[in-house]
Amino acid sequence: MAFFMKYILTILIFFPTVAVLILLPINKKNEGLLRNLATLLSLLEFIASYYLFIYFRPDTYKFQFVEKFNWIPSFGASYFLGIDGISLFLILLTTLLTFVSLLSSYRYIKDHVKEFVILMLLLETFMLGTFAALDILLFYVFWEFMLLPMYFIIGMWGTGKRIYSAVKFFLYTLAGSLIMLFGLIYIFIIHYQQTGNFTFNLIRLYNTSIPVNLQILLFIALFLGFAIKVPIFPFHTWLPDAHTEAPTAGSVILAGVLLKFGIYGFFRFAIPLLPNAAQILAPYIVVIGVIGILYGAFVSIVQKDLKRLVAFSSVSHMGFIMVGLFAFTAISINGAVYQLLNHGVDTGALFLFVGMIYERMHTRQIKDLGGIAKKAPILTVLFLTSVLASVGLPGLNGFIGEFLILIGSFRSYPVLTIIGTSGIIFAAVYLLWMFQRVMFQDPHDQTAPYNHHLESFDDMNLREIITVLPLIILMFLMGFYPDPFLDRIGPSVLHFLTMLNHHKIIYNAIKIKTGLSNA
Amino acid sequence: MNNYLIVAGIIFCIGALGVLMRKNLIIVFMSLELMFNAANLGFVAVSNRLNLISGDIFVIFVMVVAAAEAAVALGIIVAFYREKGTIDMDKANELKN
Amino acid sequence: MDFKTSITWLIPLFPFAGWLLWGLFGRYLKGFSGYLASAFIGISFILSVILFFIVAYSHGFTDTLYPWVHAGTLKVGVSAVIDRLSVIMLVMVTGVSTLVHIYSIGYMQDDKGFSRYFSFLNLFVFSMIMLVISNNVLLLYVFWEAVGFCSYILIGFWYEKKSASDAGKKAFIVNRVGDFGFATGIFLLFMTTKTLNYEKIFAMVPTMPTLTVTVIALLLFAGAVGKSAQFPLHVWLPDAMEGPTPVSALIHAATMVTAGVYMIVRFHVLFSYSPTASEVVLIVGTFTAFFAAFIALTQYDIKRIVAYSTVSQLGYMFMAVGIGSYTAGMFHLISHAIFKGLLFLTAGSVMHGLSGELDLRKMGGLYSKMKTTAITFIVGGLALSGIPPFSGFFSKDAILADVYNKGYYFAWAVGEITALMTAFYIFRLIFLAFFAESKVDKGLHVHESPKIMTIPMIIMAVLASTIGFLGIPPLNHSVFYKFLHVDFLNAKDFAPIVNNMPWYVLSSISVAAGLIGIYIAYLLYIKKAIDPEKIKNMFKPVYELSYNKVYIDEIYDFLIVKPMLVFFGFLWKIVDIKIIDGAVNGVAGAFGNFSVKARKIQNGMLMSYILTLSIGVAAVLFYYFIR
Amino acid sequence: MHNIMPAIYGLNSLEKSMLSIIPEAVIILFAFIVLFITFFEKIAKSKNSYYLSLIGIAFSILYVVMLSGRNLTGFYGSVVFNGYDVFLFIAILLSGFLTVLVSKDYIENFDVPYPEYYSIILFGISAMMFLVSSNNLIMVFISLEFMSICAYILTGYIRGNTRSTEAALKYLILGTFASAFLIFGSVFIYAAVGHLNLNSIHTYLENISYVKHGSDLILNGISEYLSIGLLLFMIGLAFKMSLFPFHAWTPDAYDGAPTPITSFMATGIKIAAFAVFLRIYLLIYNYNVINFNDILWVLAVLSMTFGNIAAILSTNIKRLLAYSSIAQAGYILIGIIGGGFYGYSGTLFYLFAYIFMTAGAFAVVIIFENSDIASLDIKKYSGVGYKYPFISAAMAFFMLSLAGIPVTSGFMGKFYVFSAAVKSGYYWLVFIALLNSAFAAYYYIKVIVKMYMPDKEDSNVSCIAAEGKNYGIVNGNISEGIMLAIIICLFFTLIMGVYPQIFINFANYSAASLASL
Amino acid sequence: MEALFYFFAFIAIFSALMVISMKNPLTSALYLVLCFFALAGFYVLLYMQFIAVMQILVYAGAIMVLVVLVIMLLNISKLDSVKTDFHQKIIGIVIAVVLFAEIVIYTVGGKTRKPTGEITHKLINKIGNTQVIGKFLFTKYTLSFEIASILLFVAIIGAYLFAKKKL
Repeated sequence: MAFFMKYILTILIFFPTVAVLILLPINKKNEGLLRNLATLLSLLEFIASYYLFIYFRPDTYKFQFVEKFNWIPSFGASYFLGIDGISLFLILLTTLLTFVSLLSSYRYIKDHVKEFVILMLLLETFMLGTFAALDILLFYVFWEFMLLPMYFIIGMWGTGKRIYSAVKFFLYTLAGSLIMLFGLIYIFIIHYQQTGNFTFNLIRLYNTSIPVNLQILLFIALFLGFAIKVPIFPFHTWLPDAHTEAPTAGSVILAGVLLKFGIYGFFRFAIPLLPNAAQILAPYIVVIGVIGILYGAFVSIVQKDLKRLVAFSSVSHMGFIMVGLFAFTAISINGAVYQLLNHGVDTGALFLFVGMIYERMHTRQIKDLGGIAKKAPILTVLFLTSVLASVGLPGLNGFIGEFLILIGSFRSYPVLTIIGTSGIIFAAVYLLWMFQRVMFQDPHDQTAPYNHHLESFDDMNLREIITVLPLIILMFLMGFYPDPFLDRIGPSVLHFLTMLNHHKIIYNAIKIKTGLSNA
Repeated sequence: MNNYLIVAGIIFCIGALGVLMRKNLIIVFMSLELMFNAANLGFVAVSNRLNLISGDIFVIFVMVVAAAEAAVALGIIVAFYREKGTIDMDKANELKN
Repeated sequence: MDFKTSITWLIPLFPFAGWLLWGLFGRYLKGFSGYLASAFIGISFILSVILFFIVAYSHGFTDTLYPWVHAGTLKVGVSAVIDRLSVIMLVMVTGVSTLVHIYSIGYMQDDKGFSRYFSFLNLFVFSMIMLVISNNVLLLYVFWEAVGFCSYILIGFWYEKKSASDAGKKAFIVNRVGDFGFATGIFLLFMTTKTLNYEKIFAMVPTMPTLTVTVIALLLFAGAVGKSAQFPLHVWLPDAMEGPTPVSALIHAATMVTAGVYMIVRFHVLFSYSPTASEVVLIVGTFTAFFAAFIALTQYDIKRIVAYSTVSQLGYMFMAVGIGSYTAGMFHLISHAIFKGLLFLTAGSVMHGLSGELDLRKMGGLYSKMKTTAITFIVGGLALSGIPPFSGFFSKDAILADVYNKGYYFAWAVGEITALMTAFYIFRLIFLAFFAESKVDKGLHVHESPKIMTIPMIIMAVLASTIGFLGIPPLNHSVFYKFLHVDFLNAKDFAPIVNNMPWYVLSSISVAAGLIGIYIAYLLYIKKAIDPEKIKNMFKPVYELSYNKVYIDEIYDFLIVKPMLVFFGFLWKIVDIKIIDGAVNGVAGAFGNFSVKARKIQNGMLMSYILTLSIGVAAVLFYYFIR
Repeated sequence: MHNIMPAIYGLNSLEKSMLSIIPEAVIILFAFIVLFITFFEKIAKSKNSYYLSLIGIAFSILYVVMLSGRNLTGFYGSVVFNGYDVFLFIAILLSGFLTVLVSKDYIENFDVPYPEYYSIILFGISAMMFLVSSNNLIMVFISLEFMSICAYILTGYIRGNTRSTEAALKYLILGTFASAFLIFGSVFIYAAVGHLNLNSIHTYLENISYVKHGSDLILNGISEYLSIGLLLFMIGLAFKMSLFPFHAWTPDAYDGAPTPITSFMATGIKIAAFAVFLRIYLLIYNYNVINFNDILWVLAVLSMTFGNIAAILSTNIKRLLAYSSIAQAGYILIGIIGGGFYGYSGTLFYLFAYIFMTAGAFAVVIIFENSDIASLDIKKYSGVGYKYPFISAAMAFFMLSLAGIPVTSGFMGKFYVFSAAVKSGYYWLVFIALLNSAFAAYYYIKVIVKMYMPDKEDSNVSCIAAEGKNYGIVNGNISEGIMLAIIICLFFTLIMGVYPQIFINFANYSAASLASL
Repeated sequence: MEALFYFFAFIAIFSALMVISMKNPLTSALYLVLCFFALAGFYVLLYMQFIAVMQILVYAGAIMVLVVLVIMLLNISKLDSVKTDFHQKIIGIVIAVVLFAEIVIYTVGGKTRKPTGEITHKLINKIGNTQVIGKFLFTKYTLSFEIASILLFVAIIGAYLFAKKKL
């Protein structure tokens, strides 16, 4: 047990890889066994990751469960892991969503099951590694390799223009990552020039002082990498394609975890490494964020494809999170991180439901759907719950995040925040309208031919209920009782802001905004 | 002294021109030999000027290489001719893009 | 937790438990869930009454259940404020809810969504209770939205009907528009005061600049406009009548729509420090009162008429709070809740009897067939028209008197005219439905509603005729005023009384207006002294305007919805696909084109390879030249 | 007379000289042994030559390992043997080893003599090793030509195959043309410095007086000849490194040559050329007035951009890899431009990594050529991922490594050279290179797309249509040799991506000996 | 000496030009031989009689005979009238001219290193240049010499592989 606790992060990260090794010898014909075993192992992983939550100390901002070994001494790269309040929850989210999406794919994934579960588990390893890495090179290795399993998942089990989408997803994000790599290498070299030794240790690199002009250039480089991943308007066009064509499990992971990496990158890397540039550029980024909120919402309203609609809603939600993060107030950043988790849960659930509908109706065109509510009451209620969570209905999780973001950002950017707030109206418009058309609309309507799959539409079975139940419970839990989450996020956020404030050039300008001065 | 190098340069360029302009593989090959010879002339001239011998040694090796290359090149040209029935350079156009 | 805090938290607990129970296990309880739900709410009501007396005989208190959101400097708990204002609301909400629940058992008897109905009705009651007792703005906002959500669900209860689900969606979205303002107000409030707690906020209001207060107040008022269906966001309420009638009674007459008024009364300190904002409230209220009454004049759908009357009556309440007469506003709120609830219940009873028929033109002569319903309806109508001794008379008069005495003559005049119109349209309804000759389908078996429905109606009718007496002696001496005024001592008296017109003069005018209205309706529809058609033709444009609800929906559709959809379509089809994605694909395509060009270099010709190489040589040598 | 002659060797010194060329000598010995097999008709067709070659290379590696750590100079400074050579010898020998391993399956499909084939490969390997260790211009020239001639012969080895002959022809004409520039360049170098020995040139240049001329430092008097000589010399080497615009032979020769030889050209020849260029660059180019880095900068950018762009639309896997190798040459050059110990070490690391990813990819290509796919067209690869899971996965992995995705050696190598360039301030170069790698990924993953994500309409041209039927490998089974080659490549590609430190140490050791010259 | 230099230079350049401009490869070959002779003349002028002899033996004797043999063997006295790409020709000429200009400009402008070597032509004449070359070839450049031998050997194998019709 002591061993387990000491190397818990390593164990968590590489457990899925071990699981892959367990699965490899199994004959690919034996699909049932592969599925069940993979799901079981991912469940185990989730349970194991819960230990992190239990043993996490909420009273400190310091990285916990730290592990550090030399990796490439020549570059000063090390195998350096550790988590704080933010990565903690993202890791939990990852393990949960992997389990959920494996469970959700029983019906959808019919061929190449072995490849699918292996890729999913590999993906989990790399996602966890990215969240836990505190060494930039290690982070980058995990970060970029993560693209691959996802790329395969979209390309091999996707629908429609899957190859186009997969390639677009891969190349677009790769291009961003490489530009980001440029920035990271640059920072690494600057640190070398200042101190005379190579290191990729994030905590040491935080102390690099870089001239402001250079910081801005580097920030733009890092920004491109992370912004494409987020994705922020106008770098979002890979997202609707990838989401739309990916299989359900892929969409869930994509929306639930992969989109988090951009924000996480900003939080962990771009902003603390380049604090002054971040502060100088923050207003512009907030503007982009606000545009993203509205743009995503507007475009969602007119979507005809169910999945594409949800995908565009992600653009809108991510806009909120960007605004919250770059408003640089304790409240808004808390909100942004919280909303990050919420988005994972809500949108993940939305994609699950969309997937279930697609599996049954064999279409995602909104106009071809309708009348489902009558056939499947459980589906309706649960789907409605996640729609409302996404809308930001109070009592569910989405509200807390959005509210914190907006109330926090309002101090820094009142006008922009007000504009952004109008996004909550449009969120209601597109999601409720969608819900109405998909679930209620008269299937015998003249506008579209009657979808005969409706006849055999069955309500959610036990497996599906179990699939979504954790997410639904989380929606309520995080809405009614956010304290355990915010408690653990809080110290990290405060530390983050303190670090920012240590860089004195714009210290005075932002001191008032952050609310730290009177905290 | 420079005179020799200039002559060498001129012959070298004539060789290059030949390679550039001609399509008959044999003539192209002969142009290449011209280029090599231009270099040889340069070596001998420089070697003489600097009171050294290594340039002359170099020339001998260039000749060896030229001979070896001649053997291989003519072999390939013969093989090419056997396959295509011509020694027109432009007929070597199967591999492209 | 002592006794009173336990009671405080038990009151919302019952409906909450009800929601979960009927929601999860409703299908096993079958029809039983209706009785259980009513019982649960009944318990809440009894507890509320107990709490009422506790507060009435001691003093208010606050209590925190658990810390809720804690981020940075924002610390918000789930906490309650129990004072006279909230207990009155509690009693009203739970009381009306109990009656409506009981009524619903009969009304919804055969519906297959029976449990779902009670589940959400309980959730609504829970949300409303929490809204009333919440002690901070965030919690208020949460349940403010939550009641909106319940309204959405219950309006769209019969979701198979497109109009129903459309109406639900419309209600939610229009409310969101108002909430957008409300949320912004909260942000500004938090920015200025750094807290969301009522007491702390109110303590700071006097020190805040007036402009800030005004802006905050107006933003909060925007939320109230949405929730209480004031112009220009009133459009959702008439459509909301697609929901089951008891829902209309409970949510769209008695409780939720009054949340806006309640909120302003709750924030009276804020509003009283901003005369401008209050004036806006007054103007919006006055206009809405008149405007809605004007539309109600010509409608044929009985529920819609009652709905417009709700909008109109809420306008009165806003008039009251707009001039700082918070007690008067609250008084009208309470009495309106009862008589409007009554009107809706009876309208539901009519529908029940007519198998869902709502069109006035297909009714008539119902009095003989459903006496209880008719009589209770008339009681409600009289209360609405402000005929003594029914409650509406006292409460509406209190408002109009205050309006006059505080010097807002124009508003008063409009109020009186509206009163006349109100009396006219409600009696037009009564006459056409109950007394004019029958146009009911011959095949329809018209019957009185079962006891379980009529008893709540009778109780409410009794209340509607008696509750007004809380309002005597008139004006500032009434029981109600004295009871509630304690809570408003912090308010700034921004609109002092300038006239001292005796109450009976003003009352007489009001009563006269009401009677004239009734008389006109009588002339038109019973005596047939004047042909309604003639009048219709005489004022054709005005009639059309009223009949088509002043084309507000159409205007919104034309000015906002359609252009926006076009714009969004443009964003998607042009900006997203053509420009942004086009750029991305364009880059990819450009690389493809480059590739075609690059591969031309590799054309398979030895000649050109030699050429390429030579160009390279020449260029490299040239570099030395230009170095 | 005696004063002009070099000192006569003592026994010791001769021993030392011999010692310095033992690895090459072993290879040449085995080359002759293999060749003698031809005389015995009976065993000529058997696999003896194949095994003998492998044994020879193994022996050579053994000798290299045994000699490692020594610092030898032989034959009056004609050759040197030190850490740099150890590294590159091992690289070249491994490349040769892999070539021989993958050759057997391929070459047996054709009616050509085997012993000569293997023996020329061995000769080629020895030429490369001589090239790497050569320390005077004559040695450089002659071993370069030796290597080239072996390559010409091997390229055109498939007699009667028009593509093969054509490739050899093109390669030969262009190669000779480029050699002419190289040798003409050495005339000018010789004229400027009067030495052929690289170390002597280096010493001469180090001690020469510099004259201030405007803002430039000009070498006293000889700068013109030296510059033009170095430029022309560089062209000859750039041709072997296949840098744009001296790349033109690459796609055609790679395409037409027997696939194992393509692999050999892409790995061995390229490494040898880079190695010798790096040595000469460090010894001579650094001491000239012209900033050669400017030219190299442009060449690097052009090479990567051209290579990547041209590869985008390639459907022939060999041509695709050829274009990719042009681009890779550009990346490798960045390390040299970046310079410094870090940069050279990075270059060597990248070269080492490059061998395995390229050789591995070609090995897979050979297997596919021999299988029922029997084509070089990527379109035909549709769906092979499910049919040959292991090989396809290996191919995907090599492609990703070439694309520079992490967990592969390609990423580490790129990272290494790029950070070296950033360190020296070549920001734009690195930026362009990174953009290049971004869109280069397109064609690498195109291969993966075809293998794993077959289009519906592709199914009629691919083997996936025949899934279910028991399609075997047409020309016999996959031999252990080629599988071994793939496994070796996979192993190195993975290990260099995951735990590169040992290889970095090796490269550092090698770069240190290079720098200490 | 001067006169001889210009004479040889004229012959060399003229014959080189003829080599690349003759239609018939056989004529070109003959002009090439002429050119080689002119070069041999240069070598004699530079006191390198050994190289001059080698030039004649190896180039004019061996290589050219090989070329002529091939020409005869393939019986290609004339190339079939091939259409030459006009603008390619123009570009070719332009490039050649540029190259020419560059090389000549640099050659004229440059200086060699100051002569420091000890092997003056007097010394060579005294010892005999065959001996000098031989001494160097078999001491300092032994390795290159050995490699050259192997190179020739490989080239023979190569030529044999290519040229033989059937093995």
